[in-house]
Amino acid sequence: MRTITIAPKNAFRISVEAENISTDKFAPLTLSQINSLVVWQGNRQKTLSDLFTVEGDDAPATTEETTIKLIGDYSQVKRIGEGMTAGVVEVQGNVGMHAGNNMKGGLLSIAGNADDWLAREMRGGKVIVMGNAGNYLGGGYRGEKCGMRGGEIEVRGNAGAYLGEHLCGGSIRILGDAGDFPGAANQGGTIFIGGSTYLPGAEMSKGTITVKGEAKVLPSFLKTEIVQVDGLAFQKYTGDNVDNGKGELMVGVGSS
Amino acid sequence: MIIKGGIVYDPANGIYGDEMDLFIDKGRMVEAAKGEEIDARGLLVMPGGVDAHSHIAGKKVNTGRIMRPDDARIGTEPRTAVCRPSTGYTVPNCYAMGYRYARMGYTTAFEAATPILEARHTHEELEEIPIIDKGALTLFGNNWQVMECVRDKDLTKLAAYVAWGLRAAKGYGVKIVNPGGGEAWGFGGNVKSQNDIVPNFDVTPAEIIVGLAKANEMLNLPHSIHLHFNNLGKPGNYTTAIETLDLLKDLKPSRMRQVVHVAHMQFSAYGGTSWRDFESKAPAIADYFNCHNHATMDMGQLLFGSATTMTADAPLEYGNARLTHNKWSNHDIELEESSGVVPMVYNRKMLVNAVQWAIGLELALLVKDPWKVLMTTDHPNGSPFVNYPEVITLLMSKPKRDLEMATLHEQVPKRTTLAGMEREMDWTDIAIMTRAAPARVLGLEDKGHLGPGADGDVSIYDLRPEEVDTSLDHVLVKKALANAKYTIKGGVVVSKEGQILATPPGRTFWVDAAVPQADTDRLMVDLEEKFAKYYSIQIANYAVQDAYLPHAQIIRAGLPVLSEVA
Amino acid sequence: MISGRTLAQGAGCESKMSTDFFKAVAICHLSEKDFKSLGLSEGRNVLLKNEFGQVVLTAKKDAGLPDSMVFIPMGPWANVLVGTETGGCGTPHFKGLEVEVAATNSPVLNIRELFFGLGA
Amino acid sequence: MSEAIMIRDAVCSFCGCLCDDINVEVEDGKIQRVRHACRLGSSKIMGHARIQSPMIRKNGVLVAASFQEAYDKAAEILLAAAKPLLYGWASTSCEAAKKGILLAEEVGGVLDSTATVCHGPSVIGIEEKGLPGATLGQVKNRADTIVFWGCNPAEAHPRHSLRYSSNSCGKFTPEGREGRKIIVVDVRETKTSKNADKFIRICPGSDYEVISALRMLIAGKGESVPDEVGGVLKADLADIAATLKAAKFGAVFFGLGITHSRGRYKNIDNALSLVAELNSHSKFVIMPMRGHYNVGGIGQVLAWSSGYPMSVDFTRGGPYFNPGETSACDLLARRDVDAALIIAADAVSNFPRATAKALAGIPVIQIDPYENPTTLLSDVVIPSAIAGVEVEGTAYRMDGLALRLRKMVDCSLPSDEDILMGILESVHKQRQMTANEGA
Repeated sequence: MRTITIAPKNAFRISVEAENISTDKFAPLTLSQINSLVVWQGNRQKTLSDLFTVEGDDAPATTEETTIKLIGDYSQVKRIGEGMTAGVVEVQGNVGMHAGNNMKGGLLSIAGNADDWLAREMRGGKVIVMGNAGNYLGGGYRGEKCGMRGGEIEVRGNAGAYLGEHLCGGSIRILGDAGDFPGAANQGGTIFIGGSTYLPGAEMSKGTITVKGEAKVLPSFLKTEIVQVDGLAFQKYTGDNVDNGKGELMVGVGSS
Repeated sequence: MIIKGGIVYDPANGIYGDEMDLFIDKGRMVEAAKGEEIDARGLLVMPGGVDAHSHIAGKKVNTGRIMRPDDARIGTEPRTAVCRPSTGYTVPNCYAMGYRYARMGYTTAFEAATPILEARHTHEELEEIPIIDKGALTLFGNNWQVMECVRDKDLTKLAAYVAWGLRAAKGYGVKIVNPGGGEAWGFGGNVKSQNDIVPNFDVTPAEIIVGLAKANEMLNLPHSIHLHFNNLGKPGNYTTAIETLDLLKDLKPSRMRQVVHVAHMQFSAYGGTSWRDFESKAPAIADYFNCHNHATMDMGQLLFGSATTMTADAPLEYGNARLTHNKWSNHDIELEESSGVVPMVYNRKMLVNAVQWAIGLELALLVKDPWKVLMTTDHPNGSPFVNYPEVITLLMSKPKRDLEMATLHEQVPKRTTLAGMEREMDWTDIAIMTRAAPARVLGLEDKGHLGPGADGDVSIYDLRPEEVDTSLDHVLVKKALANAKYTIKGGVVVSKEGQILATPPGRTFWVDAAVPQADTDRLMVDLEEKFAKYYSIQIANYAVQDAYLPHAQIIRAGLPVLSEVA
Repeated sequence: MISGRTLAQGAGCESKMSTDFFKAVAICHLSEKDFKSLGLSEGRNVLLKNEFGQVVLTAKKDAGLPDSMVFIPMGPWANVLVGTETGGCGTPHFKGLEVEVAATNSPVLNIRELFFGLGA
Repeated sequence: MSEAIMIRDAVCSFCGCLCDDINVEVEDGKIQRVRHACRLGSSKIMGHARIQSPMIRKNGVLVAASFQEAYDKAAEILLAAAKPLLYGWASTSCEAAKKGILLAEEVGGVLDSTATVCHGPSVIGIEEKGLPGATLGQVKNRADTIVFWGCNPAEAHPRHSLRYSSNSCGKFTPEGREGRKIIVVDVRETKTSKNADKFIRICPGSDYEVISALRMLIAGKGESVPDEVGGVLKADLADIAATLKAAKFGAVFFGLGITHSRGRYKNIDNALSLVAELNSHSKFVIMPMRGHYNVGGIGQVLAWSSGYPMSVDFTRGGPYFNPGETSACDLLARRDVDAALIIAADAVSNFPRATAKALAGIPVIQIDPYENPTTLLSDVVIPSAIAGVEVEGTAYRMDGLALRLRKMVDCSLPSDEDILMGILESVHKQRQMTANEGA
């Protein structure tokens, strides 16, 4: 197992785009090659070593055997772990936008909070956030028909608005509250929200959304039966009937 | 400039693969010249490509961009010392259009559909497309003034209006799209045949088409009417196509060219009564073209993958959107037209798409005379224009077609005749379909050939026609066609091996047709009333100002011939 | 709280430093009932407060407003009460904000006073 | 005294209506009288107090400078920035926009328009569903049913109703207002709602639910719709649904009431679906009521230049677009820009207070004819001639129609286009100098 540890040299005022911080990119490279990978800060093209210290084993390894540890504040660093297929990226603090973009495998774990667009268009692998996640968690790009297609996301805190927009597969589990419109246009993914939310499942055609807390439900959902899951009572709805959707929405009983 | 030792295909001048030197001076082909030498020894040399039907500029195209950021992100190329940034695949930004045409060896492309009212926008975009020469066809088929003239059988007033409209739009020719259907769409309807009455206007699509064709010939316009049939895109529509063509067979062209050019024939060569029993009627259409000489067509080839459909046929687009449950933009233009935009993905395993793919190829291969068939994909309706090398290699290689066929829905051989087709086109056929014929069909005298006086637009490919087996080496051929070794535009090397070296602005062609003042005077009475009562802008602000065409190339037509006729 | 365009705001938006613009925009519309229950009279001011800021505006009766809703012409005074959050789509919430409203004797700040300390 | 000249059929450059029937009387190089324009247009064309000279801030105070000094200082600021924001563009010509995009590419900046604080959500909605629209004349000639949703044209677009919508007359609408049904949906009564046949008051932030309920009713699936949605009785919604379905030609105009409220682009997304579905029953179109006269134009120019209509990030050379990330308010709120050029817009007034505050911490270049709160915290101020009054150019109406703006009077100040070219040339010059020093 090869572990590479990265830390920012300074705090970033202007955000940094670092899609090269990924297990796939690091795996075949020596440390000095990793040091010279390109990152961008605004319109300035820089190398990784301009902005970060890089330490760890020098010898290349397979992607599966590569672990990247990110120490310090990455809340202004975007696109970490983009497209990774295996291995582990471990963020010990907060992470910026678009972490785990188009991720296909491996593990991305974030000890702090994640900014917007975490795991956009994810296809596989696993993402765990100990803190909160921003908007568009597991969403798609603007104008696309498909967001996340596979894999697993777990957020221990709260999530922002539009989580799982255009979800086409995979599962998202939020232990806290979720912002407005979770699972909009869901086409087959699974969402669990431990807390409360607002207008879940707008225009969903397939898939399941479970809300343990309270949820304002759209007038285009059809109330069906009360079901028991793990000893808890849920009101079941089907919808979104504006599009003759066949999605399932379950909301903890006791809410509106 | 001297282009040395190329194997030249210039069918308009009877040159079919001769080894020769070419000379360019002051942007034009000449008999002899000095200067920069380009080594083209043994390489394929043709005139710069000409695209006679492509949606490259205007409201529709920009609507496609605005509703498709998902498409824009696909083709992102950063700015360079020479180039502005590129984006998009089916709906590229203006810069990408110029660069991508030039890389393929194309130097001219015509926007296929512009309403007069929105022509200012079209010219803003055309001017922003670098390198290539351009023009825009003007929509007349659902125009109130046109329908009223046709209803009143006032042909001279109609001709005066066409001339006025072309001048107002700085347009090149007469485009007709689903005549009458666009007006009916103003209240959500359509016409079902060329003989239906257009609601509120008491004319039929057939009368509109014939009227505009006659006006077109009265005005001696360089291009013929350019027609998108009624019922386009619907099963069984081949009868509409043949019956409509038959309406025009006895008309005399005013120039040595067709009387009607049929846009994207593939979409109007459908048999069957529904999508279930949908089948190719390409043989019947090809038969008609083989037996008649008044019509030309462009293929409108469909390729698998992503496309963005955009057309003035708005009811068709509404149907597309409902059928595919996709995003839908519509845009009606007061007193003139309607239009729509719907993204599309064509799938080789979908029988309908696979049959459509085959129909385009059948048409091109079954029509015997390549001068009658232009190679297009109706960009970006059938596929984006960057895929022309795919279409060309499909036409040139039976093995390639067989490879493709093997991946399609298994019913394709039963619903089309493509499987049995042995014909493989040669470089002469291709040079005609992509250069000589589009120029002749459009009436562009200085395009599509390499004779003295022609524009100095030349494409040179890294292919040795005397060595390469275009049937077996289709992979190699496709690659070479995608990035010309040299593209020369007006005597300047604009692209070399895929790299853009220079971005001179292209010209915009438009046609100024003179008509008797008395006809215009009669016309203005009608128009002033229309602007006072119905248009949402003043007549003073209607016509495209000269400021929008800093590189205009005006082609004169009209009056002298009118008086001869009289 | 709702903010939006008005004729007077539009007519003045190219002379923002003028008193006309101040008069047109530094105002707060309230329903007749709210106006009365806050003990207001013409020319009196109200203090509006929420998590993002506070601003004093001249109170104005508006028969078209439902109770518990205030309307402020769009512009710098209304924007004191608007937060930076855009929900990930670029546009802040200029409408539908919760604010506390109370009558006040404090003066309405003019445009220079409003931005005092913000400038370079 | 020279003789008065009458300029006829000029285009008004105030709001997205772009009324093109304005007559202006000019005498002694000054505009004396404006005819046909509304109060907003007249006010703009008659003019206001102007910034007289370029200014550069020195020791905290703006002092007069030459144009060249201002261009050089602006170029210096932009070149020093790793991520400059070039914001505004709604109240200037497309010709200026083209130069602005070139400048943004050249300095590797982010270009955003005021759409980001008005119809930005509409753009995102259109990216989801497309826009079934029409030119305004189509509405004038055909519409028998018009819905104004969350907009108040009587105050924001005063001549809209007479020229294009509720009160206009056309070929199939000779009776004008008498022959039309007008529905207004809003959270409060407005001057527009007073002209309506039916006013539907909804609870703030409930647009999405109300539209979903309407979609259900229109599709004949009304049984499951609750008795009240968003403060509106089901019976009233059913009534509206029936009216919409019975229309021969319907038009929906929507404004900031729907884009600025909870749900934002999802509200538009849903309204676009509603209109698409209505077309299975009757002809229907929908269009945003664009505020600034050319906010549509910058969107068009940016789309054909970069592929995207707003919020375009050129920092890495290839355009990148993602409102919420590359949009002006977010970049400022996150302190993720280090310089700003504000042109033809007053960002300080129109952004949330805390967002505006971020501008105080970075160098700001202002290009504008008028002094406004943005001037108060600018480091370089460059006064410009007014497009559509003092300079020709192109603007796009709210329905996407391009019109040619006229020049009515002379102005000694340079146009926005000239100023941007001046800055661009200075950028090239300073780059060249740096390169020479390096060599």
